[in-house]
Amino acid sequence: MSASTSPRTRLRRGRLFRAIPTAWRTPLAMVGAIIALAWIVIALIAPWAAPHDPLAQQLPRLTAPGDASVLGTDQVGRDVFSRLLTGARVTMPLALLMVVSATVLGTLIGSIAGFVGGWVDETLMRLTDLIMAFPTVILAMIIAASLGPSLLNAVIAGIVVSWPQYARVVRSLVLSLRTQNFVIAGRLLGYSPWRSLRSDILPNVAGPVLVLASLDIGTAILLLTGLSFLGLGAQPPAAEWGSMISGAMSHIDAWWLGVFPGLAILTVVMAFNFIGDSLRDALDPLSSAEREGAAGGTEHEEPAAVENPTTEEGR
Amino acid sequence: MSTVLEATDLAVEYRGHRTVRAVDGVSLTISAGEVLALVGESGCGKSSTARAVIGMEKPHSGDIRFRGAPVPPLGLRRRKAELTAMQMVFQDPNSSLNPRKRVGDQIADGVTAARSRGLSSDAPRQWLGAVGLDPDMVTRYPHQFSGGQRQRIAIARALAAQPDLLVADEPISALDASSQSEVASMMRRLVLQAGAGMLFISHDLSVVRIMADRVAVMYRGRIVESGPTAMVWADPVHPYTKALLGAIPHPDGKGVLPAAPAAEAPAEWHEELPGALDRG
Amino acid sequence: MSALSIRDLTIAFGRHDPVQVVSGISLDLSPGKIQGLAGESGSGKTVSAMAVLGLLPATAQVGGSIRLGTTELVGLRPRELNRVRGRRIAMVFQDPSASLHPQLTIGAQLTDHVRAHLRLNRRDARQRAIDLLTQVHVPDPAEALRRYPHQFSGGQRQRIAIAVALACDPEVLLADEPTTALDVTVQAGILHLLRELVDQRDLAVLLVTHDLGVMSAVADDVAVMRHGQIVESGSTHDVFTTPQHAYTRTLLESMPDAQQSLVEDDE
Amino acid sequence: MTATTTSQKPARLWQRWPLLGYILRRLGTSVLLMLGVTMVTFVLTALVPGDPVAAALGEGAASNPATVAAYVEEHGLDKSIPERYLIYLAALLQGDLGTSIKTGRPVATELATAVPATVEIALCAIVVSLAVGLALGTIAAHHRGRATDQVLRVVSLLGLSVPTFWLAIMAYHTFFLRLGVAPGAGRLDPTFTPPPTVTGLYTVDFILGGDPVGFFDALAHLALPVLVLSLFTIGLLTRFIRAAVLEVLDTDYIRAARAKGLPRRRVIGAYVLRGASLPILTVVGVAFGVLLSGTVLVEAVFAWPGLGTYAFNSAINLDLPGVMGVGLVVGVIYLVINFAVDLLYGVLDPRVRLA
Repeated sequence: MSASTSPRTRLRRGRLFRAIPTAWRTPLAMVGAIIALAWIVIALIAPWAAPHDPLAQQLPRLTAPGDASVLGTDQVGRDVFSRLLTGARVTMPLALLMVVSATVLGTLIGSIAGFVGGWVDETLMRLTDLIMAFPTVILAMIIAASLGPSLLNAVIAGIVVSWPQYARVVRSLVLSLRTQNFVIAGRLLGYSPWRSLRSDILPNVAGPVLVLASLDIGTAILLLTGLSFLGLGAQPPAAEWGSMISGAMSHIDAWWLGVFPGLAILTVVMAFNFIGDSLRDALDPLSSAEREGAAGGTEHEEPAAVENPTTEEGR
Repeated sequence: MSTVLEATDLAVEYRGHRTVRAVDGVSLTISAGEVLALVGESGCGKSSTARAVIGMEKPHSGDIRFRGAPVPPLGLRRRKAELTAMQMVFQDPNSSLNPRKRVGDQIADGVTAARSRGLSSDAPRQWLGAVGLDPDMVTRYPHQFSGGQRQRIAIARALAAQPDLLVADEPISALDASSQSEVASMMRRLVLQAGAGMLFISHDLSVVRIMADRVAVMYRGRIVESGPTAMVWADPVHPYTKALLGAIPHPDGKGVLPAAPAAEAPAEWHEELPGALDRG
Repeated sequence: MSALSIRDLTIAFGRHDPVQVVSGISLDLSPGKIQGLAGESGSGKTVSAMAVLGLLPATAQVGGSIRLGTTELVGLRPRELNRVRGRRIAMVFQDPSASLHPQLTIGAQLTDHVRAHLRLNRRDARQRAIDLLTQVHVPDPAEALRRYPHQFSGGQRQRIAIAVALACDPEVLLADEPTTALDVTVQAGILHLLRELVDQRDLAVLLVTHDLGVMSAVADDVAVMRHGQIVESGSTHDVFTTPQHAYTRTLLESMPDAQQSLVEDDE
Repeated sequence: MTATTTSQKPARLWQRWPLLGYILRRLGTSVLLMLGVTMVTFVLTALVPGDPVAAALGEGAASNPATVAAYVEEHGLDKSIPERYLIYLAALLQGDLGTSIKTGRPVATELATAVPATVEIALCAIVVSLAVGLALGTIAAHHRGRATDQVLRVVSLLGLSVPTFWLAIMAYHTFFLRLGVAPGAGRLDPTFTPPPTVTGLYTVDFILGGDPVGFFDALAHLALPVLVLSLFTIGLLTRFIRAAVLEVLDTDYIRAARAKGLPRRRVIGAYVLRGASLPILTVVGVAFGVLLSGTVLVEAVFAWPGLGTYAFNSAINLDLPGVMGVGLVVGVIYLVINFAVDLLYGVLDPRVRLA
C-alpha cells in the first residue's frame, strides 16, 4: 500500500459531522457542555437574577461573603455576586465575536493565499510572519493602547493578533488539498476555480478550523480579561471579570474580591477547552482513546476490516 | 485508427537543491481503441509521464498533443471543455473521491462534463452498475465503501465524462490481489466499448500481460523497450526487460526462486538498444 | 520437532464488544523450513504474527497457546517476553523505510539489542554487526554502520532490517510481507537471501504475505487464511497445484498468471 | 524520483556551500522581518488616535500651546510619518534606539536591564515546562485511554484554562502574604544589591561574582513567577507531547524496537522520544512565545522590572521610542528562537543535516 496521504490525514477528513455526536458521548465533553451552558444561561438571565444593580454603590463596603451579600461587597459597596453574573454578559459574547471574526478573516486570507499562490501567497504569509513575531499579549497590548483603552478596542486587538494562526492552518490545508486527487479530478472534469474551492476544498477545511476555533474561545476569554486586568479593556465601573481582579489587587485582604471572578474565568475557559479538546480528539483517530474496536497497533490490515464492515464481498 | 494522444520527447524535471530529471525524452502515441501500458519500477518516471500527459505536471520540454491540439498544464483557470475528454484514475482510492460529497453527485460531475461537449452519458446509477456496484448506492458517501469499491467509483466518474483518453496511474496496485486483474479487465472492457484509448501505468507486468495491446518499459526516465505486449512478454530484447520479467515469481507451486539481478543497477540496464523500441 | 507451535490461537479487539479477528488457528514452524501464511487484507494473518511477539495493543485479547520449545508465550510477563523477543524470535516488517529508526545510525540499531541480550562489549558487538552486514551482502559494512537508513536503497534497507533481526541468532523469524514494499527485481534478491539464511542457519520462518507468487517461490508449506481461520494448509506444491478449498481455488484463478490475454490478435 | 541529475549550469557559490547560502538567506529574511516589525510598530503607534503629547505631558501642560509646540519640535513630531520613520532607522543603524518620552532615559539602557530580567524568567519557565511536560506527556501516551491518561488530560486542560494574572495574585497572596514561605515582589530582597552585570541574569551573575547568598535570594524570587508562568505551558506541552508520542508509538520502527526485546525504558528513551523530538522542538519554540506573552501579566503582579512591564508602561504612555524598542527586541528574540530551532532540527534529524 503506497498511499500518498498518511492514514492520519486520510481518516481525519470528512469526519466532522460524525465526530460531533461521538465527542458528546465522552464525559469530558459533557462536563464542558454543562458548565458552558450554565454560564450561557447565567449571561441570559443576569439582569433578572442579579440581586442588586451591579453598578450601584449602595451597600456597606468590603463586607465578607455572608447573609447580606452572597459573595460580599467591594471597596465602593457594590455587590460582588451581581457583578459576577453581569460579567458573563460582557466577556463571553465578545470572546465569541473575536473568535468568529478571526476565523472568518483567517480562513478568507488563508484560502486566498493557498489557492492563488505566487506573490499573493508570499505577501500574505510574510504579513502573518510579522504579526506572529510578536507575543500575542504584547502586540494586543500595544494595539489596544494605541487605539485607546476600551473593550471593543481590546476585541479588535484580539482579532488582529489571532487571525494569522487560522490563515496559516487554512493555507496549509488548502495547499495539501489542492494536490489531492479528488480536487484534481474535479479540475479535469472542468470545475471552475471558484467551484473547486467551494465544493472540494472549503468543506474539507471546515473540520480542523472548527476545532481550532473551539479551542480558541478559551484563549480569547483569557486575552480579553487579561487586557482588562491591565486596564486596556473594560473601563471602570463596568462589571467585567478581569478588571474586577485588577481592582482586588489594592484590597488584597478582601480575598473574595479576587477569588470569585478568577474562578468564573477559570470555569468558563475550562468548559470551552473541554469541548474543544474532545472535538479534536473525535476528529483525530490517533490521539483519541481508540474507543473500542480497531486498535492502533495494527495499521496494516485488521482495522480496515473491523472499522469498515463493507468489504469487497459486499457489493 | 485515429491517434488520440501524441507525446514527443517529453522531459519532466523536479527542482530541489538538486534538479532531478524524472522523465528524460519519452515519446509515445495512443490510438482510439488501444491500451498502452507503461511499466517500470518505482522512481522510473512512469507516473511523472502520466501526470505530464494529463497536464498535472508542467513538462520541462517536449510536446503533448491531444487530438492534435497542445495540452496546456492544468492551471488556476477552468479547463477547456474539449480537454475534459482526457480523464484520469489515480492510485490511491482513499483520496480519489471528495469525502464530503455523495458518490452519485461525483459521478454526475462526469456526466456534466460529457454534456458540456455535446455528448450524452448514462445516469450515475447506471455507471455504478457498469463498474459492478449496486446502483442504489448513489446516495452514499465515500467512507461507506471499501478501497476497492472507491476505486470502481472513481473509474465510473472518469468514464461518465465519455473520455477519448483515460490515463490510469497504478489504478489497481492498492487493491486486494484477487480483484486486481478483474478491475483491470473491466477497465479495458469499458474503455474499448466507448472507443477510447488508455494509458495504463503499472509496475505489475503480469496484469499488464492480460490487458494491454502494447507495452512500453521504462527505466530511469527513458523508455528502453516497447512493442506489442505478447511479443515483449515472449521475447524480451533489452537486458532490463529481461531482468524485470525474470524476477516475477509465479504462483505455480514449483518452488522456483525468481532470477535475481547480480547487482542493484547493472550497467547493461542503461544501454540504449534502438532495436528494442517500437518493435513489431 | 517444531520450533514454534501455535495452537487454537484466538485474537479479539475491544473490551466491551470484542470483535474476533482470529478464531482458532494452529500452525507449526520447523527449523530450516519456511511456513507461509497467505491471505488477503483483513484475513488476520498479520495480527497472528504480531501476537507471537506480544506486539498487539492493549485492547487485544489473545487466547490459545503459542509455545516456543517449552516456553508458553501467551500471557507471558513483559520482562520474560523481552528475553524471547529479538533473542529467540525476531521479526522483519513490511516497509524497511518505516521499520528502521530514521534518526539512529545503522550501527546503533544493529548493536543495541545485541549488547542487551548477549552482554557483549562495544567492540565485540561492532564486529558482530560487521559480520552480519557481510552475511546479508551489504557492501562496505564498516562504513555502513556510521550511516543512517535514508542513505540506503530500499533493498539494502531490508537487508539491514534482516541483519537486525538475525543479530542474536534467533531460532524463529517472523517475516511480515518482507518484500511487498520492494520492486520486483529487488524482491528477487531478498527472496534469495531469505532462502540462503534459512538453509545456513536452520531458521524456522513464518512468512506472511498476500503475494502468492512470492509464497510459491520460497515457502515450503502454506496455510491459507480467510476471515480469521485457516481454510487450507499443506505443502506448497500440493496447495498450489491441487487446491482443495474453494477459496484457495478462487484466489489462484484470480491471479493474472491463470488468465488468458484479453488482447485479440488482429492479424 | 531517480534518474539523472542535470548539471549543465556551473554551480553557484551557495550551491557549493549550502550552509553559507542558508545563513545568507536567513540573514536576508531576518533583516526584512526586522524592518517589517519596526514598521508595524511605528505605524501602529504613530497613526493611532491616541495623543502621545497629552499622554507624556499630562492634561495641564498639554493645554498650554507653547509647551506642546516645544515638545512637538523636540521630538520631531511635526514631521511626516515616513520622514520620522527614516530618521528613526538612521539612528537605529548607529545603535541609537532613541530616548524614552516618558522617562527621558535612553531606551537602549532601559531595555538592557529589562530584557535579561524577562529572559531569566522565561528560560527557567521553559526548562520547568519541558521537564514536566515530557514526563506527563509520555506517561499519558503510554496509558492512553486509561484513568491516568484521563486525569492528566483534565490536569493539563486546567493548566490551559487558568488566568495567569489571577493565579499570580493568588500565589503571591497565599505564599508571601499569608504563609510567608515565598519572598515578596521584585527580583531581589531590598537589602541586597544587584550583582555586577555580566549577563544580566541575576542568578548567573551572582554565581560569577561568587555570592551564594545572593544567588539563593535571586532564585527564591524567581520561584513563584516561574511556577505561575509555567502552568499554562506545562498544559500546552503535555497535550502536545502526548500526541507526538502517540504518533511515534504507532510506527513500525517502535514495533521493531519492541520486537528486538529492548527494555521498555530504552525503547522510550532512545527510540520514542528521539522520534518525537522534531514536533516537540517545534512546540517548544511556540511555547517560548507564549511565555513571553505571559510575562506581561505575571510581571505586573510581581513588580518584576522586565520586558513585559516595560512594554506595558511604554504602551499606555504611547511612548513611541519605548514601544519601538520593545518591538525590536521582540523581533530579535523571535528570530533567535527560530534560528535555534532550525539548527536543532539539523542536530536531531540526519535527513535535514545531510540534505
